[in-house]
Amino acid sequence: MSSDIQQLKNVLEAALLTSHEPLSLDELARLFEERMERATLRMLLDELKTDWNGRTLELVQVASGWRFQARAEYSPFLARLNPERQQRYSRAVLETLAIIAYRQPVTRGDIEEIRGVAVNPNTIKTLQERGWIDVVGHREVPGRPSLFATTRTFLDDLNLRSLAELPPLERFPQHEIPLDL
Amino acid sequence: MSSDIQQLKNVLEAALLTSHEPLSLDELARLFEERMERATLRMLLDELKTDWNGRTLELVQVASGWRFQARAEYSPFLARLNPERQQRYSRAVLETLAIIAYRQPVTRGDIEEIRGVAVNPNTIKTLQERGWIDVVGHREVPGRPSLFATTRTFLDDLNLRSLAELPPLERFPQHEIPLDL
Amino acid sequence: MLPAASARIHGEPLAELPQDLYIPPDALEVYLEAFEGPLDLLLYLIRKHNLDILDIPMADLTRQYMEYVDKMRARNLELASDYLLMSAMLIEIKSRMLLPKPEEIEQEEDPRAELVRRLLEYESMKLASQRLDELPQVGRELLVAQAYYEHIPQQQLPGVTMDDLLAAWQEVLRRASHYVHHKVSREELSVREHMSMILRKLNAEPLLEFIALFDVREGLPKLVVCFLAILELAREGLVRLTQQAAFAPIYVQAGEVL
Repeated sequence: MSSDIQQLKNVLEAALLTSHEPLSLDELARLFEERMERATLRMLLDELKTDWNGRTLELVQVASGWRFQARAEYSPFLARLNPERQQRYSRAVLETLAIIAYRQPVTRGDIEEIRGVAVNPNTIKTLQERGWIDVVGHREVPGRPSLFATTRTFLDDLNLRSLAELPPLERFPQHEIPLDL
Repeated sequence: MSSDIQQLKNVLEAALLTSHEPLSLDELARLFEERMERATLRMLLDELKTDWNGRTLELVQVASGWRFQARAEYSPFLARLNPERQQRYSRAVLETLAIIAYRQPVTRGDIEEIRGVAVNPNTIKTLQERGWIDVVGHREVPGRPSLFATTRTFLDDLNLRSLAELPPLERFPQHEIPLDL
Repeated sequence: MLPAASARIHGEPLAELPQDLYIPPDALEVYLEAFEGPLDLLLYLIRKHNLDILDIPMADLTRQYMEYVDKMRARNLELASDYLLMSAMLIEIKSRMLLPKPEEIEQEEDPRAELVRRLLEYESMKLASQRLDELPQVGRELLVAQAYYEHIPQQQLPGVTMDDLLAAWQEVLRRASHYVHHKVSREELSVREHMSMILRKLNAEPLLEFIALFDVREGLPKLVVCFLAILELAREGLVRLTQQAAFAPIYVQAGEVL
């Protein structure tokens, strides 16, 4: 019996270690021919997570499922492999992303209203191509502008399970900020 | 000292598990700030390989470097995650099958007459290899053409007990209009 | 927060904004690019001069902002219309604050309220964007497992449903107009099925006694169908029925003698 459990965990481990997308419980259930209860899967995943405690990777749960990722302490080493990976987005892209993340669903007009400048179409395109935002509907006003929202991929890529895990909004207390120019 | 070796192996493991492409010795050497002899790396990789003996993945050396890969025994499970897209038969195959099912026993000539086009021998072969049609006799005319009919397997695969359960043609739309409206 | 970026004046890297509003002419364009828009510039001015965002001295702020905008215009820099729009807004707020307030409408909202609201909202989003950027990101700080596995495709044969079959048959009939009148009934399908079955039997045994093709246990409807099948086979020339003499056994034989 216990060897059966080990076998089930091995299959889950093999699948999670070889998948570059997080795997949902439904997807993981598909690995097995026999019917697999979600509760059983969760139990196995918890055990697997414990098995990997203190090792190089950790099993984490993000918005669209479970995945193995390298522990933070290895990031500096792994960063040396692909230095070009360290690209950062421009402020325009980041601010647009923040507005969509915290104020969704929003139209381009909403974003322009908050930022006080016209939104460059490339900014939206960059975020769409990254798979971080998509159109979830249209506001029923003249022109039917698209309503943008963040995607599961956005949460996955930022290691979040839900929007509630986003850093809370803050405001600079008066006079306290040294302007870090 | 031995904990240092463990740390070096951990970095290699983290890099190899998170890389989709095989990593060469030169690439692996880049992970470390200090200079790393190729012989040392090879020794560490050999140890790592041994550490993973009997586990879900194996560390293998391929042409362009080293990579972790799932043991062959897990492939059938992993294949279920990404099933091939369900293929469909071509129109020619479907029509030929329909003609054989509804008009059996028929010769290739009969099928050609009904479809108005020549029957590709591969079409017949596809259906024969699938076990859905077979030759039940020959028409006693010059050339003694084969007479094709559908098989039990065909009925089984379509979950039918007999041909009479095939949709009869009375189910044409014009007959579906309820007259008592 | 300004990107230290590639701002250079006379080849010297530009580390920070000037202490006052004097902007070296060569650097103007760089500064313009450094701000994300008029709100960003206003926030900069407010923070730079330690102004209380909730009690903005409009005269000062407007003056500083206009100086900045004037410098940009003097340099004929392409000035985004957003900056001019903000100028208009600032001047309007300032002038409304200068107007003497009649006692009875003291309840009137502070003309700066809308500006303050927008500044706070923008600032909050600007901060949020920095926090987002600090989160570890997949592909940047976060590396996910993606070991290799050999994908062995499981051969999956195409499936066919009854509807596929019916659709294909209808398509055949639609094209072959001389068959359009032809409808296949369940009974006819049963007959066709029996025709194939009889041919299969004859395949195994070329000569069969007529009565051997009937199984009385199958019931009358089946027997009728079987009989019709034999007649149809004979009509289509697929079997030959023979009888040596009256009342002698009838034999069924594959094919017809031409």
